[in-house]
Amino acid sequence: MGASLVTIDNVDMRYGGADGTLAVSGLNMVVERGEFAAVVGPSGCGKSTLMKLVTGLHIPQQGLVTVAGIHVTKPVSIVGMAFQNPTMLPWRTTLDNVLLPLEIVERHRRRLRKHKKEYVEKAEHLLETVGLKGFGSKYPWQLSGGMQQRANLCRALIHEPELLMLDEPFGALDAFTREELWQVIRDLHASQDVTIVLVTHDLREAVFLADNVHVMSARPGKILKVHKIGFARPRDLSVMYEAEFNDVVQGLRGEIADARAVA
Amino acid sequence: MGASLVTIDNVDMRYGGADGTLAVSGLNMVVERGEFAAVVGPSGCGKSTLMKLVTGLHIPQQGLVTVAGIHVTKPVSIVGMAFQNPTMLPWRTTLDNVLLPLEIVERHRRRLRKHKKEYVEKAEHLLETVGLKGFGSKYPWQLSGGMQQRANLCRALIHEPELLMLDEPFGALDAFTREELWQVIRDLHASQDVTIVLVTHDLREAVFLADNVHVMSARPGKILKVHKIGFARPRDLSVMYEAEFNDVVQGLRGEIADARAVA
Amino acid sequence: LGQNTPVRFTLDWRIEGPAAGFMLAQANGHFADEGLDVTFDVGAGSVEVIPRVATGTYDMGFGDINSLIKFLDEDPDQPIKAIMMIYETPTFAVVGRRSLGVTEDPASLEGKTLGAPPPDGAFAQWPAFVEASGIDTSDITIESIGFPVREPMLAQGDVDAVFGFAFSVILNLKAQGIEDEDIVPILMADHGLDLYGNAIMVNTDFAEANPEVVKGMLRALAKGFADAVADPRQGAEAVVAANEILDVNIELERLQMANEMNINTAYVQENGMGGVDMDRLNSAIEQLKLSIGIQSDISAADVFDASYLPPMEERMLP
Amino acid sequence: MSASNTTPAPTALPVTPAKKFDWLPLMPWIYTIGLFLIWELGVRLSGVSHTIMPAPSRIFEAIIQYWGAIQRHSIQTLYTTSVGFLMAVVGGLALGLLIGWSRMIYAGLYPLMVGFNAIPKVAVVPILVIWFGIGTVPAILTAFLIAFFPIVVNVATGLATIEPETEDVLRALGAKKMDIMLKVGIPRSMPYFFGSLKIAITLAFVGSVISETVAANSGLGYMMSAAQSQFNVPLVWAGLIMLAVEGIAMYALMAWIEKRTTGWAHRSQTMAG
Amino acid sequence: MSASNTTPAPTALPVTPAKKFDWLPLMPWIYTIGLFLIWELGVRLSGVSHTIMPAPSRIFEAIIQYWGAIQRHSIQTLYTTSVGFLMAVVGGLALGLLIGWSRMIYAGLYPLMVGFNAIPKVAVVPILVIWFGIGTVPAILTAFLIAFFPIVVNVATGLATIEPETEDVLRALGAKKMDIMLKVGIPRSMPYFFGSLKIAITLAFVGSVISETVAANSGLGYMMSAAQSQFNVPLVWAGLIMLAVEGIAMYALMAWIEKRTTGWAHRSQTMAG
Ligand SMILES: Nc1ncnc2c1ncn2[C@@H]1O[C@H](COP(=O)(O)OP(=O)(O)OP(=O)(O)O)[C@@H](O)[C@H]1O
Ligand SMILES: Nc1ncnc2c1ncn2[C@@H]1O[C@H](COP(=O)(O)OP(=O)(O)OP(=O)(O)O)[C@@H](O)[C@H]1O
Ligand SMILES: [Mg+2]
Ligand SMILES: [Mg+2]
Repeated sequence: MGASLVTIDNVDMRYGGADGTLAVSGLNMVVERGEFAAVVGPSGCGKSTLMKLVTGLHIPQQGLVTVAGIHVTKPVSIVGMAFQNPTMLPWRTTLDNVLLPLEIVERHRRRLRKHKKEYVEKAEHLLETVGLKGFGSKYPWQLSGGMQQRANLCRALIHEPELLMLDEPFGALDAFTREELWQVIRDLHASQDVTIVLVTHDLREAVFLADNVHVMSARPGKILKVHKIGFARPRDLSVMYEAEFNDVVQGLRGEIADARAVA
Repeated sequence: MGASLVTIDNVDMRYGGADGTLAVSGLNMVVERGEFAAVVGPSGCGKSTLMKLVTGLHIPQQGLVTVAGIHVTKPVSIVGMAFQNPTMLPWRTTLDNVLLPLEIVERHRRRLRKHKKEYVEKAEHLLETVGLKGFGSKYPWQLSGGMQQRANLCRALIHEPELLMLDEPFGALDAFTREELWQVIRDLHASQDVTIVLVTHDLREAVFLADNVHVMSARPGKILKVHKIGFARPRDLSVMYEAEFNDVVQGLRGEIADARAVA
Repeated sequence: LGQNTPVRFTLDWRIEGPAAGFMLAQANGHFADEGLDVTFDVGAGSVEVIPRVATGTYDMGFGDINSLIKFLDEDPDQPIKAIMMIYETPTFAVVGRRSLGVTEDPASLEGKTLGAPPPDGAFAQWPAFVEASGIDTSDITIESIGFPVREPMLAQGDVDAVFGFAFSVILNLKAQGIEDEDIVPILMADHGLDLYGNAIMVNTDFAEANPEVVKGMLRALAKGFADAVADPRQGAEAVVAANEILDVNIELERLQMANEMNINTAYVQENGMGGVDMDRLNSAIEQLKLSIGIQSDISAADVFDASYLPPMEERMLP
Repeated sequence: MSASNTTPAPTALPVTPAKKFDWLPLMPWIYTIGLFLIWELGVRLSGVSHTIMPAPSRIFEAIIQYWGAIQRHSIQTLYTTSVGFLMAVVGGLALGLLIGWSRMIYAGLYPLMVGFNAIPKVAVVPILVIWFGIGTVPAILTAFLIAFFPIVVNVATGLATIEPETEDVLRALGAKKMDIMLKVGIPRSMPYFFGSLKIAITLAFVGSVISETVAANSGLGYMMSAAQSQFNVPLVWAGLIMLAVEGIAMYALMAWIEKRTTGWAHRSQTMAG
Repeated sequence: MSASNTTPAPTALPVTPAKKFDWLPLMPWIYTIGLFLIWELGVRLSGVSHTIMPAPSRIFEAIIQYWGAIQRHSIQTLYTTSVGFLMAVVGGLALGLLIGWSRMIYAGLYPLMVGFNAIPKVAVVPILVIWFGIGTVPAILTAFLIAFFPIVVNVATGLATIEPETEDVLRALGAKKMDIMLKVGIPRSMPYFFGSLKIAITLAFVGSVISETVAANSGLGYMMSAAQSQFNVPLVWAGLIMLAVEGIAMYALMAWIEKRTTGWAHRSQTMAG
């Protein structure tokens, strides 16, 4: 096993009892420590389910999920997760929502009271990075959809988790904001010892950011193929204008088309 | 005025009292009857606000919104709206959620009791069109994010409204599902006498579908420019591989980059 | 039988031993003989009866005449009058425990703590009793305690004596396990307080419209109470038949005490039950001016109407 | 590189936890029996007189001894309570919706209702008796009067806390306020409504018993006050136990309906888990 | 083609509706005065005696006449009620959280509590009096015992209906159940909690008055039962009115706290609009 941080071994996950929806079946996946993995696949194929399996929010009926070598039987505490729906707590301001993980995660909560100011500054800096400067005092329901999504991303990052699970974190953003955030995530991955799993529908996003792109089949989802993305890091946005980049993207496109057809 | 279905005239909209967020300012827009208008702009610029102004969910503090020649002072009943967040009612199955507009809109509610079966068939057909066959009996919280968004779209279409307002209806979908739905919407627009306003972050989507693409500035939002898209209808997906198509998209890209910079 | 005139009658309390007269009038067919179909509803105290009858919700009732005097003093226009006295002597009493230093002498109450339910009829007479017996109230403490805790608190020694009707307090104290010898009733009537007790009352509008019905009622009731005096055990059984959770022997004891102390008194033996001495009633009103603050110049005739009573020989108790 | 190219993970144990015995349905019994045991012991050890607080064994004796009367009175109370409760459900729902409907009605009526409900209903019973005589009617009305308020409050709170996003779905269709009430307001406030039913049913019992105490020839309230004036304390407690049993039975019914109706709202795994 | 290329729309009237008079703050007064007027008229026209149902004018006379006593007793009742209510808030919240905490406790304790609350508290007061003597303590305890249950039910309902999506946010961080309770459970159930406070405060008043009726030398319950036995019906009603006024005052306080605390939940425009 060595350095693999996440392993999913032959997992079946069915929602709602014996005759419920079989979301994923025979799912296998390995993410090495420090890797940037992207997961792509058709809508409803089980990507979010995969994310929740890894974080331990769901426990599979069959098969084994391990994170950092430990069999996942309850939520694991080393992850930061950005959910697909930005589920901000409506009774907290955006800033307080972003600070939430610090109140929970053992390592930070002890320091929080004393170093409150420092942490608030950090959160405000993070909000600024995603273009939400000055919105910390607003409630989440006073933000636009894309702004909520960005706050959601901040919440996943604030406590500097070892494993970052991002479920379509840029879906509601315009192309430019999105590209800016790609760079933020890229730099984060480069500068820190963090493992990232990213679910996305944007193949260019997947190829630009990831080391490996996992292609999922239609429901019940399993990994059909894993593409190793070879572009040298650090990658610049200009890499996307290279012909090779487009070839990889087109290759993936074709595969997803097949995946959909198969199902 | 002639055939313009929607006019927005010099509208200011501020949320939450005098010192709240000014979302749009000096907003002007005209949508002709039967037109397909797309609205693009940076995240948080006021696109959703614009949509809610047109449907009468918000009443502007300043300026005038008219729909079908009537000054909008309360929600108008001729629209179908797909909200950015698919706010499905959790106590209704997906099918019942889709049928909801029929229980409200005058024209249908009278017929509903008698022609229930016919309407249910129609809803099921619609669900099938968006790839949700067999999910009608599930509750919305049993669907994936993308599936909810597709159900949300069905709900906006079911009562065949004159004016269709779509707020990022395809954001959570993979490229293929998305392209399929583009074609669905395109055909709908071609075959019926419907006016469509589409908010999107996907410029290719905007150019492929729309007659006019309205580019909004950063917050407080106003329309910076309106692009007339000249491609002949009916448009095929292959139009996207034409050089001219890419030129238009790149042009728009540049403009949005400017719009962001200006703000 | 279906032709019988319906009469709605409200009792003062639940059906217990002292109500044997009503039950026997029913059980022995005295009402039926008068062509009456009487329904008895239980009451929530001998005061509550008065508004029930005054408003016409009930045609007749069994309630406290002292409260009726107060009621008519407040509003003389109310259509209600007493027409037949049942408790010729009320057993208003202060009941204490010998072990707590209370004796038959009212003066032994000085310095003691007395428990008093505010709605209690005996407590209402306290000022008149103080006046009549001449005790010094300066270091008497009066604690307001409800009926459900009256006897338990006395049994526990939280208070030294309580106000109430002698027979009910005595029996309840026995039920609490207090020895007979330890129970000391100080009857107010024995110390200068000369009042009447519960009487049959009628809604005067009803009486004017149905004088014969009212007369028939009183005849039947006189027979019923005579039956209860003659055969208390039958009376107790009739009561238990109506209220099956009771114990016949206890109700018998209760009935006998009521007969002895309230109903079949010396005066009644002589003059028959049901009537009043109007002078005595007037002097009672004088005493009430002190105790419950009668203000107007209400007189016995405003309260009691003897015209519906059967002749005296039909009212004699065995 | 294909997905099958995984390093062999620790042997894939199927996660089938040994089926544990399900204690849950037994819990009500365990708690109840536990309570009775502690009670029995407490009474025996402290030597409290049974005229103050009888031991459960003594109460059960009384239940057996007076079973005929207890049964009859229990059924009467169950009947008046159920009718009053049903009226409270209908009336409370209607009034709650009315209050939720208009801010003017809310502002005007709410304080009055709060004021009315701060008044002990026992003060109202004599008036009811004057209007309706004693017996079933005042008991039903008292049950109704005491039970409707929690329903009103919770339905009104449910309506007031609807998420505007959900409302907008209907508003955008040009829905009338009535439609929004019916399609969103009522379903959304159902969890609140069912919460309130649990409060209301217990209060309905209290109401009918209070009324029976003051004005009735039957019912547990009547029986208990009759027993009380006899200082038959074990019988009083037998009545109280019967009341509790009836209350629990009605609660179980409510809980069952709630489960079937508002399953969509009860999806939390952590809470009550 | 630029955006300014719009066909001239109908003259752009600024939408500034003529500022209408705000009736809202007046509504409670209008309703209250209306009620009193109807009451007064009803009594006068029907000619009901003031010993049965006094007219408001008569009640106000009594309030003025006995103001000294009324004031003293009102303060006593307000005091016992407030203390009992505060205990109920703390206890109810704690018990509600406990019940929300574990399905086992829920299953075991809930039915018992329902059973206990179906018992009229007036049956419990004598026991309290025997244990604690008469006066303030049993009044406070009765207020507490009667008022805590709605709080428990609503807090537990609030916890049970948390959206799992919200919970997952914390669960994904490896939060302990306690954390979820504190960070999601409690805030999420606050709207329910405040709803229940409105019910609880009225019940607390009922509780302390009942206890004062049975065993106290002061308080509105004592005053009313003393007045009742004197046929001073206007004074009884004066006591009831004072109770209502105190209830409304406490309600206003609750509503104010609610508004400040759970504004996030009260965003609906349609409802109560
Ligand atoms: N309910 C609200 N209360 C207060 N402010 C709001 C509210 N809704 C939106 N806003 C503010 O109005 C501005 C415009 O929001 P809007 O939702 O229209 O943006 P948008 O263009 O749809 O953005 P996105 O692409 O992210 O969905 C934002 O700054 C937002 O903070
Ligand atoms: N809570 C649930 N209860 C029952 N079924 C569920 C639940 N959540 C998801 N599913 C089902 O599981 C399948 C996979 O869902 P999942 O959310 O993992 O898809 P996804 O790949 O994330 O899709 P998308 O791209 O649309 O977000 C879907 O068919 C969905 O209906
Ligand atoms: Mg998903
Ligand atoms: Mg938006």
